[in-house]
Amino acid sequence: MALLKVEHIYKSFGGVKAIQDFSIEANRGEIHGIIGPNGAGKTTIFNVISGIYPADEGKVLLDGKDITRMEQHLISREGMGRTFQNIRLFKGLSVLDNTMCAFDPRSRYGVPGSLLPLPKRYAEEKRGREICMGYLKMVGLESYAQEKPENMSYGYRRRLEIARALTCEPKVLLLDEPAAGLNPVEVGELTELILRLSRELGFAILLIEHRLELVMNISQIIHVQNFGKTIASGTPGQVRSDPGVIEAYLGKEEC
Amino acid sequence: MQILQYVINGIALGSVYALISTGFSLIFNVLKFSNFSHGALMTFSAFTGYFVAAANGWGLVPTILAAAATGSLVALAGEFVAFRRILIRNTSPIYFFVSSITLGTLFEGIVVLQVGANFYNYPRFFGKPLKLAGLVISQSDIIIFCISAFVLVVLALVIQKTRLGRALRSVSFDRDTASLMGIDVTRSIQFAFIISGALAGLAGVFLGINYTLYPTLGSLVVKGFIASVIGGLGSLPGAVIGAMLLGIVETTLISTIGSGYAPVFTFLIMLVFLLVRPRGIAGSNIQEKA
Amino acid sequence: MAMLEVKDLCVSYGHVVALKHVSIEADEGEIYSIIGSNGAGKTSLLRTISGLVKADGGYVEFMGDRLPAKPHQIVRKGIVHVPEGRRTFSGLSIQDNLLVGGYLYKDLEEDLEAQYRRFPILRERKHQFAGTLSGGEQQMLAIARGLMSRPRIMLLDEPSLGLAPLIVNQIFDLIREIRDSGITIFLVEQNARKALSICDKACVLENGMVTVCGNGKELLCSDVVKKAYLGA
Amino acid sequence: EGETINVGCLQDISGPTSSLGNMATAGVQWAVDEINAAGGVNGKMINLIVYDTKADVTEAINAYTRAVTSDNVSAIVGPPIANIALAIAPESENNDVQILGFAIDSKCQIKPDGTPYKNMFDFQPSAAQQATIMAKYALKNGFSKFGVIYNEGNAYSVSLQAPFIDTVTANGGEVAKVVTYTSNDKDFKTLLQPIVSADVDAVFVPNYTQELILIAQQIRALGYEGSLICGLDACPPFNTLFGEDCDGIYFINNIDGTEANVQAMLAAVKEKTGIDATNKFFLGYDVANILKGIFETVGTNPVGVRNAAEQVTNYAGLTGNITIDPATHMPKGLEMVMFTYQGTTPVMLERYSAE
Amino acid sequence: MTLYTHILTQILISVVSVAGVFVLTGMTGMFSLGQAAFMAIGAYTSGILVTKLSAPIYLAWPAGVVLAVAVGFIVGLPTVRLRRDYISLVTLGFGEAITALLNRTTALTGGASGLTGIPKVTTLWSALVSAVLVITLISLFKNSKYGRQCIAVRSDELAAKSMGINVPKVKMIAFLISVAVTAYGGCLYAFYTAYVDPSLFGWKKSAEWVIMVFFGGVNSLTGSVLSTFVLSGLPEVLRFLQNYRAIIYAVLVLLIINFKPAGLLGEWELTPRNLRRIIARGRRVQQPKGVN
Ligand SMILES: Nc1ncnc2c1ncn2[C@@H]1O[C@H](COP(=O)(O)OP(=O)(O)OP(=O)(O)O)[C@@H](O)[C@H]1O
Ligand SMILES: Nc1ncnc2c1ncn2[C@@H]1O[C@H](COP(=O)(O)OP(=O)(O)OP(=O)(O)O)[C@@H](O)[C@H]1O
Ligand SMILES: [Mg+2]
Ligand SMILES: [Mg+2]
Repeated sequence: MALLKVEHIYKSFGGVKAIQDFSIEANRGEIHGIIGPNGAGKTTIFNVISGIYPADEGKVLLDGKDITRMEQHLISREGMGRTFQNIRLFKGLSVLDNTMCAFDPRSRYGVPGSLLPLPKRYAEEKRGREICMGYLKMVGLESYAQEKPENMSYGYRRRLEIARALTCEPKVLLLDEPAAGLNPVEVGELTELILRLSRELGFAILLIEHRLELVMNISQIIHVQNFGKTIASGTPGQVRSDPGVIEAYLGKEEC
Repeated sequence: MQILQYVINGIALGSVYALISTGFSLIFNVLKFSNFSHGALMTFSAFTGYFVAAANGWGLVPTILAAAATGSLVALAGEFVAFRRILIRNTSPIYFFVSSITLGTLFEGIVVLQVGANFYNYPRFFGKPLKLAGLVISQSDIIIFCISAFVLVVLALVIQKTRLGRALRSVSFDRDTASLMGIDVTRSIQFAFIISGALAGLAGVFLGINYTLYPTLGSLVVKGFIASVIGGLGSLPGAVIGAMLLGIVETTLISTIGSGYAPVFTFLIMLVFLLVRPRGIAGSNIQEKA
Repeated sequence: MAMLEVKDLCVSYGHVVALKHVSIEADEGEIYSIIGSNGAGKTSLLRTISGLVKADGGYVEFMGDRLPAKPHQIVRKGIVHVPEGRRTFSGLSIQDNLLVGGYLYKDLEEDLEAQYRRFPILRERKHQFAGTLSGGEQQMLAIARGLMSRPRIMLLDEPSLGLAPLIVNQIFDLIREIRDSGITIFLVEQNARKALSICDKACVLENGMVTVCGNGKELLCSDVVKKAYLGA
Repeated sequence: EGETINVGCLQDISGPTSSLGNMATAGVQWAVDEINAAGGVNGKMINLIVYDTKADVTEAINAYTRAVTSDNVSAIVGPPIANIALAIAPESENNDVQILGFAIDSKCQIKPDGTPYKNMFDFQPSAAQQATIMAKYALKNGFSKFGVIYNEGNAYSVSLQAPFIDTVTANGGEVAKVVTYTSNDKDFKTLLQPIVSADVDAVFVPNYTQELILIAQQIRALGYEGSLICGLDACPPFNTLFGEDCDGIYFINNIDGTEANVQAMLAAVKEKTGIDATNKFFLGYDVANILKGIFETVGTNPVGVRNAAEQVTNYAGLTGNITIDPATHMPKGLEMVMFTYQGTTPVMLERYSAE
Repeated sequence: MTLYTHILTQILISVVSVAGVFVLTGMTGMFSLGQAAFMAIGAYTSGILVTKLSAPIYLAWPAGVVLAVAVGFIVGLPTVRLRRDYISLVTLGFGEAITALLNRTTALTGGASGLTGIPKVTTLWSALVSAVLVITLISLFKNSKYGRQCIAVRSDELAAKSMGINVPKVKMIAFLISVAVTAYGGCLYAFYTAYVDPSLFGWKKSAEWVIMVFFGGVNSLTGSVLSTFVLSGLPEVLRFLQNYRAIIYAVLVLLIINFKPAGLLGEWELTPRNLRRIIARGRRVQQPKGVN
């Protein structure tokens, strides 16, 4: 049974057919790339999978469970972590607290616990902090734990987004252009990071990316979207030499 | 016949609310905050209109002009003392809330200081009400209706079609970026305040004509708020439709269940409305895109 | 005389220092590329030039004159900034976004037409709200909007961010084309290889300081740059 | 022990009812000036301390506490507004300082158990008495079918309507339509419509002046040509504020402007301060003088002051002959004066007592 | 009782209500203009139970709080799903509705003449204990996971949802806690002044509380408490200025907004630990300056 199974989803906005018949199956430890021209509907796929938009048609199964019509926060709790193309961090919270927020839904104390000084609560807070610091360390932000994200540069904020998504302890991680705004060296580091995450944490990763050096190096399978449709899917090598993909997306020139 | 009369009364009431809610919505539209000082501004300019023009025996038009001019100027001053720095700092909405409420207190305080807490009555500007086939329509209601219709149309045209209007709208989304387009953000905001102030003055005078002038006259602005929620926050056509609807609903409620429970039912209607159609009547709903 | 001269610029946000004594100059009609890692201060430099951020020290001169203080006055001089992260007016239609871009001018028919020709997707969607465009579409809109104000200098902050490779190439072609039409360009790019290969001059910003300066080809071959920014 | 007697004057100096409060304060001040000019009370000067309640209950309690705990006043000339008096009443049980006011709602003076609050007094006819006077007068003068419109958000308005309706129905009249509104209402046309359609002889309008003006204007706009019967609030300066002829508007007053000593006072006040004194001025003036008499006979001991206040009998004030009923702390059988307008000139009709 | 204990008691009662508003406005960024109406529900319910049904206080007060929370739940239901601007306007309508109801139901509430005969139970000490208790509870809440989530929701609802935060629930919890606390403040108030009338609970009162929260520093509970003392005490101190009071008050708040935008304390809390830190360092903790 695949960890994430997306079956024939459709989504349109008014006249814009953003997704037409998209399917994917991703297993533990796999990294799937999704590429395609701008406006092809890649982000929309993520938005549908993570429950921001309801799908017009089709089904999304996470670890065998139908999550198509579930509420967004429940989908996340089922094990769906994501980052945003336009960074969306929580202003007013420190870097650590940003990640803590993603841990909180799993933290095991309720309203009484949050109003009273129960030992349980402190234990849980401590556990959460340790977990979060672990993820921050993973993305290299451990020394920025008390910083304000709005004071950080673009690249650091991207990393924080990843750390926050990891804190959701996802089974499936959706990364929407994580390398945007990184320089090639940093992209190299990110490549390492994603590979390590995939190895150590063993989730399935869906990766939208325009930086081919990243996506081509780490994906097992790449799906190419154009005008909402999947025009090709296969190994990086296959995709790269597909004439349709070259015409629609890659262009003649090598990157 | 009775029912028709109630509808007429409702529309008359709605036109006053519309004048209030358009001025309020304009600022909401541009700056995305509820300007709670709008009410006190209405009072302030209505009183100025009274003392500058009406009390000297001048007619309706000079009174309106004086009030509108005062409204604009005072709104401009208000923008400077209460909002300028917050706008520059790009801070959270609570600042606007606090600033505008405080500014309202200030305006009201000044009015009380100058005129005491007494109430005043504008001279009769209008003749006897018109009687038409058993229906009674007061002349001031007709004039108010025409003026609010006119103002709305002009305003909508300016906002939608002109260069200035576009600039205003872009400022309403992202001030920094708007300034990168060569727009003088401060000017644009001042412009919005001037217009909204003039509307406040106009509304103030008509409220005064209908309901006498007193320092807390501005609390009628609450009706404008409710109207703009019903119509869709920040939408100018919505503000007018909402106001008319509120006027008619209120008169209907008053004539059926009486005035006592009317606010309760108005509230319940608003609640149901928000459940069924959260964006209001004319509010657009852009689905947020991640 | 240089067209734009940045002299000894210092910028800080509260206690965070973003730029330390940065001096650079660019001549008319050239592409000046700025590279550097995350947080180096590239964006801060552009934001200071365009007036969004006040400098603590130093100044910027345009054609020998100090720039005015406010962003909208600076735009009038012909310096336009296409900001990082697109910043399109989400609730305005594409057409309105473009028209706002040309706010300073009355007669925009031709400019509009030119942008639509350049980015046909924008014409197709001209009544769609900008906020609902895809990331890349928004990026195109942002650049087109910048061009609407008929600039003499364009500050481009990561214009290829989030664009498909095909479009990235087009954008770099476009940048060259814009340069050839006489507009000076300040280009901040993470795609350092591309940026250096099309630029005339370049500098490297590290921790708010200029460490290396030179023409594009030189930097492209420099070992330091190669190691740190090209990932070779 | 000191050379002066502190007297508090707790009034709405600002806020919507401030015209009443200011007028009452002016009356008290006038009396105090007279008393001090004449050598004070047993040689001691009266020091009047004015407290602004801002027509706000919380403010009023603060001001009251300040008066009794920190300024050590010997008595307070109290608020003219029922809600304020109601708020202070329970608080006043904790000490012995007397509050001599003119809140006509009997709840201000009488506890729910029927006994009076020990320190609360009223020196003008109670709401029930005033309403009865108006009802009886109206019936006597040939009105029989009434409409009533009152503000249910205002204690004064509420306290007048019930006794009026009771008196009318008990004496063979008919109340055809009763409508209520709230303080937020400004547009009365829809409310008034049924009253106008009911074709009544007169409409009872026990409301504050400002609302009265709106109601009068709007009911006339609806084509109503019958009479309006109003309380104290249609007293001048209503006529100048109304802006139209006030024919057909009836009201009661504490004073009779045709009486010689009232006229003399009006003229003196006008000359010295430029104010056109109204009934609240005279109420304040009378209470201050009653207080002076009490101080002169029993001194400033609060308990003594209370006993003396309960014993006030036949005090001949400008607002009538005042006799306090110890069981209610309100006057017995005090007369009021019925008025109407001709054009904008008030015309006195007759003196009238509820009994 | 002296004037000072009287004023202090009143301020402490306000502190309770302002602490309630802090949860809503300070933490979650929602403004309620009907908060005073919830205070009214607490005050009237407990007052009526005691005066009309002779219920004991230990039942009447909780009943007031519970009823307010129940009503709050109904009001909150549609609002927590909406954009934040709406809550202020919805609660405004709610406040009007409550005032109208109180005026209407004369038999029960005394209508416009107010509810009289409430026993005077609240003392300086009970007000003090209540205030301390409420502040402790809320500061615990602020530092709990819900406190964090409130801020996350304030900053970006969509991202919060994607991180598994149940946004309407978090908003509702914050709203109900603030309603409960304010309603409790209402009980304290009613049993202190022994008299309540509907005019006490208008939207101006709610707005005043929001201003107090802001004045102290949007994210600082101790700041809110401090500013309640300053701003409630101020009118008393300025009593001699009569009509100028309102103006001075307004000017003061505007000055703070313009020149000390983060409020008195900003996001800083006046905790013993922080205090010790200052003393140790011998200087104030620095607020980062506002940018551009
Ligand atoms: N909420 C919405 N309303 C209307 N149209 C939308 C909405 N969301 C997306 N679209 C449209 O759907 C199409 C697909 O958008 P999407 O963001 O998925 O593209 P993308 O593949 O992620 O592109 P990019 O690589 O540029 O980010 C676009 O044309 C966009 O304009
Ligand atoms: N608004 C701000 N407040 C405080 N600090 C800021 C702010 N903006 C930027 N900084 C800080 O200034 C420094 C320079 O940031 P800048 O955004 O200029 O970097 P950059 O070179 O553009 O990085 P990137 O490539 O990631 O976009 C960083 O340390 C950043 O944390
Ligand atoms: Mg995308
Ligand atoms: Mg940058």
